[in-house]
Amino acid sequence: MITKFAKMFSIGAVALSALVGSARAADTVKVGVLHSLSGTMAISETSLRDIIAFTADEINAKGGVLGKKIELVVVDGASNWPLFAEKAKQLLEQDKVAVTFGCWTSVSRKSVLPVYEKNNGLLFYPVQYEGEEESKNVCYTAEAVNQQATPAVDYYLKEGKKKFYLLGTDYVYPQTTNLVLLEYLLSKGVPLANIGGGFRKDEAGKIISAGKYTPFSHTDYQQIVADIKQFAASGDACVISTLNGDTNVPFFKEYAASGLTAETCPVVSFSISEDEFRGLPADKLVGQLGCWTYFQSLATPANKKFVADFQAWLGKSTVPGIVKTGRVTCSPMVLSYDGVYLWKACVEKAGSFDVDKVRAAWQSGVSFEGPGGKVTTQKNMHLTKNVYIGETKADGQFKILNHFDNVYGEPWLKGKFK
Amino acid sequence: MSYHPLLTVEDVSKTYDGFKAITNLNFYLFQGELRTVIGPNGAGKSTFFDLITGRAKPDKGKIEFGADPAASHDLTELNEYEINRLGIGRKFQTPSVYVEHTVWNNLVLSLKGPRGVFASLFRKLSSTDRDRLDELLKLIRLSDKRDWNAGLLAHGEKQWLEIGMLLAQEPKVLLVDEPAAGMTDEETHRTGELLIELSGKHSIVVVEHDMAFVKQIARDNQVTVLHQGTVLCEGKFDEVQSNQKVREVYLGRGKHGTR
Amino acid sequence: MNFFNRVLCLVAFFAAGVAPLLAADTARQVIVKAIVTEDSTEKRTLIASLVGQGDEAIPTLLDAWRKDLLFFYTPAEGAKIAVQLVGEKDEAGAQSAVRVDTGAPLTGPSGQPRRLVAGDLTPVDHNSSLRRAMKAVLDLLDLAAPDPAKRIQALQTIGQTQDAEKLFALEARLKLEADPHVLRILREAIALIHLKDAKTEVRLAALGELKELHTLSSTDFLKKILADAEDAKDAASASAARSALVAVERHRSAVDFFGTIFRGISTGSILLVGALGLAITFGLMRVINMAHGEMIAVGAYTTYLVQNIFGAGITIPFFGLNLHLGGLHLTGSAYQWYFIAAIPLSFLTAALAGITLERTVIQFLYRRPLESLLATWGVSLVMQQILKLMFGSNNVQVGSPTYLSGNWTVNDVLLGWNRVFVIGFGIVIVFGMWLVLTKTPLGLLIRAVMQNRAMASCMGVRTTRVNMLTFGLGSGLAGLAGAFLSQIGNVGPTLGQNYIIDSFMVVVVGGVGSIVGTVISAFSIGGIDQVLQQYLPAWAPGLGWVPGIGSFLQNLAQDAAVFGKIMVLGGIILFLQWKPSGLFSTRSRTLDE
Amino acid sequence: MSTESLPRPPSARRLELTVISAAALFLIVGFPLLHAFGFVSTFTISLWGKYLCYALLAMSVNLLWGYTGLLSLGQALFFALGGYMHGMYLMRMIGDLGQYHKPIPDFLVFLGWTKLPAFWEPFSNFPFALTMVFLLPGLIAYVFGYLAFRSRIRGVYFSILTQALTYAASILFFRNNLLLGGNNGFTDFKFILGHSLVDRETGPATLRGLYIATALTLLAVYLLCRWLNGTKFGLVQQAIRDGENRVLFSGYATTHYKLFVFVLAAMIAALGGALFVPQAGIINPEEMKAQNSLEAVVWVAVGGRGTLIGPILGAISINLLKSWASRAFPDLWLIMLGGLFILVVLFLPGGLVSLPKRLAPLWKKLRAAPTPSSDSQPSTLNSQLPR
Repeated sequence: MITKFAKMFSIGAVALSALVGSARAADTVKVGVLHSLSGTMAISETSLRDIIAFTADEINAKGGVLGKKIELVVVDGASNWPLFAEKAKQLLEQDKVAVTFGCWTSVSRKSVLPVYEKNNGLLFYPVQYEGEEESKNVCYTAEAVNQQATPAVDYYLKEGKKKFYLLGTDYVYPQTTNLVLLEYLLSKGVPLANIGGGFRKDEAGKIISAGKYTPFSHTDYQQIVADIKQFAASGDACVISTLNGDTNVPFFKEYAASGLTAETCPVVSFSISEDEFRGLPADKLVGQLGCWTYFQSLATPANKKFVADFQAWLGKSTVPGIVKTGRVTCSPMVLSYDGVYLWKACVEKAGSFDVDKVRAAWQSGVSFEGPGGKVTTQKNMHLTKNVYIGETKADGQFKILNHFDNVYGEPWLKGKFK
Repeated sequence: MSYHPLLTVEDVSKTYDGFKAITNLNFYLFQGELRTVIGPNGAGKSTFFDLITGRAKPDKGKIEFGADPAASHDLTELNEYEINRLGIGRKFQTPSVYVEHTVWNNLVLSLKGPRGVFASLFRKLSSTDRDRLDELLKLIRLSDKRDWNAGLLAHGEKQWLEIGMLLAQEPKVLLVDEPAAGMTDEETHRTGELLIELSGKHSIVVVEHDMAFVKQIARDNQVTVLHQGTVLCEGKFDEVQSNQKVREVYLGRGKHGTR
Repeated sequence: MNFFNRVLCLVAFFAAGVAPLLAADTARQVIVKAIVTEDSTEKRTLIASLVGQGDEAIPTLLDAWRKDLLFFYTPAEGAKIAVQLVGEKDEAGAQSAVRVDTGAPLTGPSGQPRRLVAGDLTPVDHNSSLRRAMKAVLDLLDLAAPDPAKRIQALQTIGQTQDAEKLFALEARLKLEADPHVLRILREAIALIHLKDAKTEVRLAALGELKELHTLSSTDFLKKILADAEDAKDAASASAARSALVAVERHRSAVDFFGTIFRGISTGSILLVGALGLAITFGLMRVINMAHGEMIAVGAYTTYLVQNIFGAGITIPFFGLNLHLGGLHLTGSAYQWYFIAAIPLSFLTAALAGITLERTVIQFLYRRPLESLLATWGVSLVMQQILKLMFGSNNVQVGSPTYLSGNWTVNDVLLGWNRVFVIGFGIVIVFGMWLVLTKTPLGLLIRAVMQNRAMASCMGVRTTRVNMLTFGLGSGLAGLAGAFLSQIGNVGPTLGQNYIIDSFMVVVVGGVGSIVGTVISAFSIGGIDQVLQQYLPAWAPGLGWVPGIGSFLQNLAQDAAVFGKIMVLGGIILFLQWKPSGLFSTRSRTLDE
Repeated sequence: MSTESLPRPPSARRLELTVISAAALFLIVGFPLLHAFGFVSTFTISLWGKYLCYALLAMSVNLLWGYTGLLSLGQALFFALGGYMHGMYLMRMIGDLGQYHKPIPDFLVFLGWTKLPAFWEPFSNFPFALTMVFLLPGLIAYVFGYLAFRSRIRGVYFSILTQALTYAASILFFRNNLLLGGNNGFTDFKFILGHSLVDRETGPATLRGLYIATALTLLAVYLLCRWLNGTKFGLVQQAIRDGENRVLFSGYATTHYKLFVFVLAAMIAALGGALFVPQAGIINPEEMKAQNSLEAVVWVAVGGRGTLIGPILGAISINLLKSWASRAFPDLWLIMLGGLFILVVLFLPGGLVSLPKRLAPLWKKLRAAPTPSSDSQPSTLNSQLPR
């Protein structure tokens, strides 16, 4: 028995000493990176870890931030939400990072949010999200719903589409997006009968939201595609897809097999960027639409340089386990990249790493010329940025069809279009 | 014997995937009787016990327990443990004791008494119980091994322990499946003595291969011969032994008499 | 239609065709104008003006435009010229260039034909609205296309625009069309256009026609007519529209019904191919292999590798080493063979992985099923991570060969070729497995060892080898499943996790150790799942009566895909009340089964 | 009734008792004191609070698997259900401090609800929520267990079915239409029983209180299991593990015993989950995935199944390892963890607690000295594991 406990506590002691951490070097500033490097979300989030490592190297090569080199503290949230909260606490309370770049899913953000609010930390969140949130401890570099969904609907309406099928994975982002889109479509005079996917009613029987929702990792889209096929039979229909991650593959394989094409019934997907494209059958998606604040195919010199620099960095990177071939850049990556530079700009404007001062700098409006064009911080912690609508090509890139410049990031859209 | 049998098995059949294990079996056991059942392999002896103890349900037929016809129980409707609680104890062919428990605890688990969840949580052993257990330990000659794990016992000792467990239950009917298997001659003999001693107080059915043993315990009692799932004949050991049919199907095939 | 009308149409048709000619612009010139202009509306108008022109250049050029074969060429000496690249590429990748405006070869200063490289030029832009405009032009041409599918698409587009000007062309086609499917769509298109006719009797006749045709695509038009008629208190039209709608809905429910049956069979086949391997490893060997899903993933990744080897080759990083697999650089139909080649290979790699697993871990755990469950779960974690390290955590791209793309439509019921193939494949491997187990010496050994290991061993059977081969067979079947699932779903390191629970359910319901049971249970579960998916939303409103939580249940039932699955799982638990050992149990007389 | 089964001299028992009391004292009193005086950070204490919750989950798995032979892969479900029941109370306590500043939980607002659904109402009441922590998981365990045990589903079939149950429940809880937060689950808790969880001044004390409550609960469950072991119930329980049929033929309704253990284990797991939620700050359906159940089983296997202290040891050590390795080797830690499971199952079936005994001969050889007294072996159960 004694030996058992001795063992138990020796393990504990080792862990404790490891957790306390070593003394901080004076000429560096600690920056947390909190993404899932394992588990289901590693698919998407690993790329963001890579781009932040790249950005940090780029900034350090130019002398760092306020003369201090960025020292990254990378932790793995492992697609496990309590672990995200634990790691966030660790970053803030043990490592005392100046800022954290991290999270992908809404639930991971929601799980760490109380931690950041409690410790007055600063989290940069780079992935398109549902809005309906405005924390002073989060810098939302992400696309808000009005920087993605409503521009796409505008584009469709201009194209003469009359029927809209709403399809998504059952989580907050699609639910909220479709709720907003339902209001938006109705406000544009689209009748309820022309909105497909089903409706949700409250206790009084009033319609409160729309859309067809499938679970994460759903593999069977036969019935839904058959439903869409009937919905689109009379023409002028389109699909607005908020399907997440790997469910896109079975959906589009089924979609193509049913004979539906971008010309008969196009699909705009808000969760497929160039990075997701690497796992998708691109030949089946030709002509389908995407809507983001950045595309790799943007033909600006800034973007060309960014893409080339990133590829060169990948070539000589020593980050363990990094994938070096077939890499692309996409909107969440660029918004992470922009985020690091915006933080740097805010720190320099504030002349301090202090969170309150950095936040004040952010709220005063700071701009950065990123690969996707100019981004400007807003008082409500969001970003003003350009929105692009693109059409997918067989090589997994987007052909840009349309763009809306300097769209103000508005997190609170519900009820705006009534 | 004019009174009602304690155990009535009438016109019972059981098939496993087309294999007729028991066909139209009739069997009656009376109070205090010591019955020996013999039969070649596959004659349906184990299935017979399975049917009585509720391990298997008959396809048809009647199995009833109780000397009073007005208050008898239909065993086909009951579970294993319900049948056991009525007072039918079974000793398995291969010794089945709780190998991870001590000899003492094996007996404690078998001791007659309430079997419910809450009783097991809150009831304590009385001193009478302890005396009874000590007595049993002595009977099965395991007093000095009471704190051994049953798994560590020799094969014969396990057989004895199982008999002890059976006795601890104080059943009305004991179903004993090849008790002598794996015992020394001396032990076998002692087992026979014990069974004889027990008969009268209890009703006992013994399934056995060992003809010497059968001879020892059968004495004046009835012997039933099973063949292909049905009763071939019934009678005193000598009658059975001299029965022509029995000799053909069973004794005639193996070595005559004993193994 | 009376004679006068017909003449009018004829005039209109010709007017549409002749007008541009009068303006002296050839079709080629119009296209060049459309190419050059910046205004997208004008582009569309110009393209639309090509409707009905007989110029053969139209389909060629529009098709080339859509396929990115039109380019701007800016010669040193002047303004940019729109050109089309034609012919074979030479070594430098150059092709001969044809001027769009004249159709003549592009010449240099000295009159020699120029050859240009596509990559050096700016392709002429287009977008989906423009392509639709082009399509409208091509549709009329497509009316005579040899491919019936093309004719159907053209007719649908025309019908849905309800453009009376095209009626003449359609009616002309009516006399020629022989294909019954195309004829149906053709009649529908004509009827749809007639719905806009000013005359009531024409509209009523069209409604009658639509009722007879009961095409799904007419639904929205009928609903609109019905609404309009009701607004206008036009009882005759309303009732005709209503009865046409009833006919359509009746047809729709038939389509849904047969579609559900097909989808049920296809879902069942997928469950079956996923579960067959388990039916061997779990059913026969009683080994709970939690890494079964990863065996499926191994098969899927093998398909991915074979696809790349047939193509451009692939480099796999693995613990710092870079393993390079050269590509065969096959193209065309030779490349399409990759999937056929991948099938046996995915079986072999997964079987090999299975045998390795059996030798290193499972052979020590045959008597400890619960612990084999834990150890193989550990294996599954390790394998997932290794796959991640080798192929990255992203999903990889596995394309469908042409013979598995597209579908076969029977009376509006869609039968996807990939699904049809999986069904066929399921039948083939069940049959194959039956052959192996019953007609081969290996099968005999497998059954002997699985029934009584000790006895078989005494009889001189090398049980360790049979165990190894049986486990290899089970894993190989999982690999095959992986190859097929790559055609339907995504291929990623955690792919197997999506199928493992379903597979276990199928085997448990079918009765452990019974192949027939596995087949029946797979199709039953698949069928019930699809029926619930299809009909739950329709039944959902019926839940409204439940006091307090009526709307809550209604909303929940809307999520048919999930609710159906939950009901299936609940059903399985109840089913096992009735038959605790599954559909087809092999009854055992031994004590602890 | 005492089993009198373990022939252990009083000295060994006293030693064991001393060690356990010392450890318990340190965990319940010492550790919080260190925190109160600032030697241990709030992060560490709430981390250990979580570990102890996991230990409760492991205890429940062990009660089923280690002692009764029922490998349930559904314990994560009960853990999560307990968490959800308590979470509903915590959500109500947020009041209007959420993102929307509405009196109903945020996720209901974004789903378009304007008033609280009826079934949420009573959860504002802590005693009610606490009752539900036990009641709902207990009820589900009862119904499922009744159906499963009645039809004699056992062994791996039971494992597979419990896994399916967990899976079904998790996909149900992922639905936003269930009105329990969908994928996001519950988060952003502010108060528990009037004490702030997030306040910079009083928050640490609340977390310390939660930690102490968890440690006390763990001690209570430990004592409960210890007591159970000593009763005849404990004997029947282990007899079922080793040969259920024999128990049936001894007249015990094994179904009732199994059902009792299953419900009890569900409630213990639920209690662990209820304590977990305020300390982790989130509960979502991921928590009830079958993988989590499997992981808990592995903690027990690594610690030592069928022992009282093994599951606690296993849960804490594996989670410490996870916390450390997921940071030190983000790409390799899953391989390490998986490899560890395989090795433990293959080579150390008795788990960590059997290590001293395993190593004893080696130790003897090395030191050529007497063994650290053979009577210190915990019990025969540890050394001889059943299949």
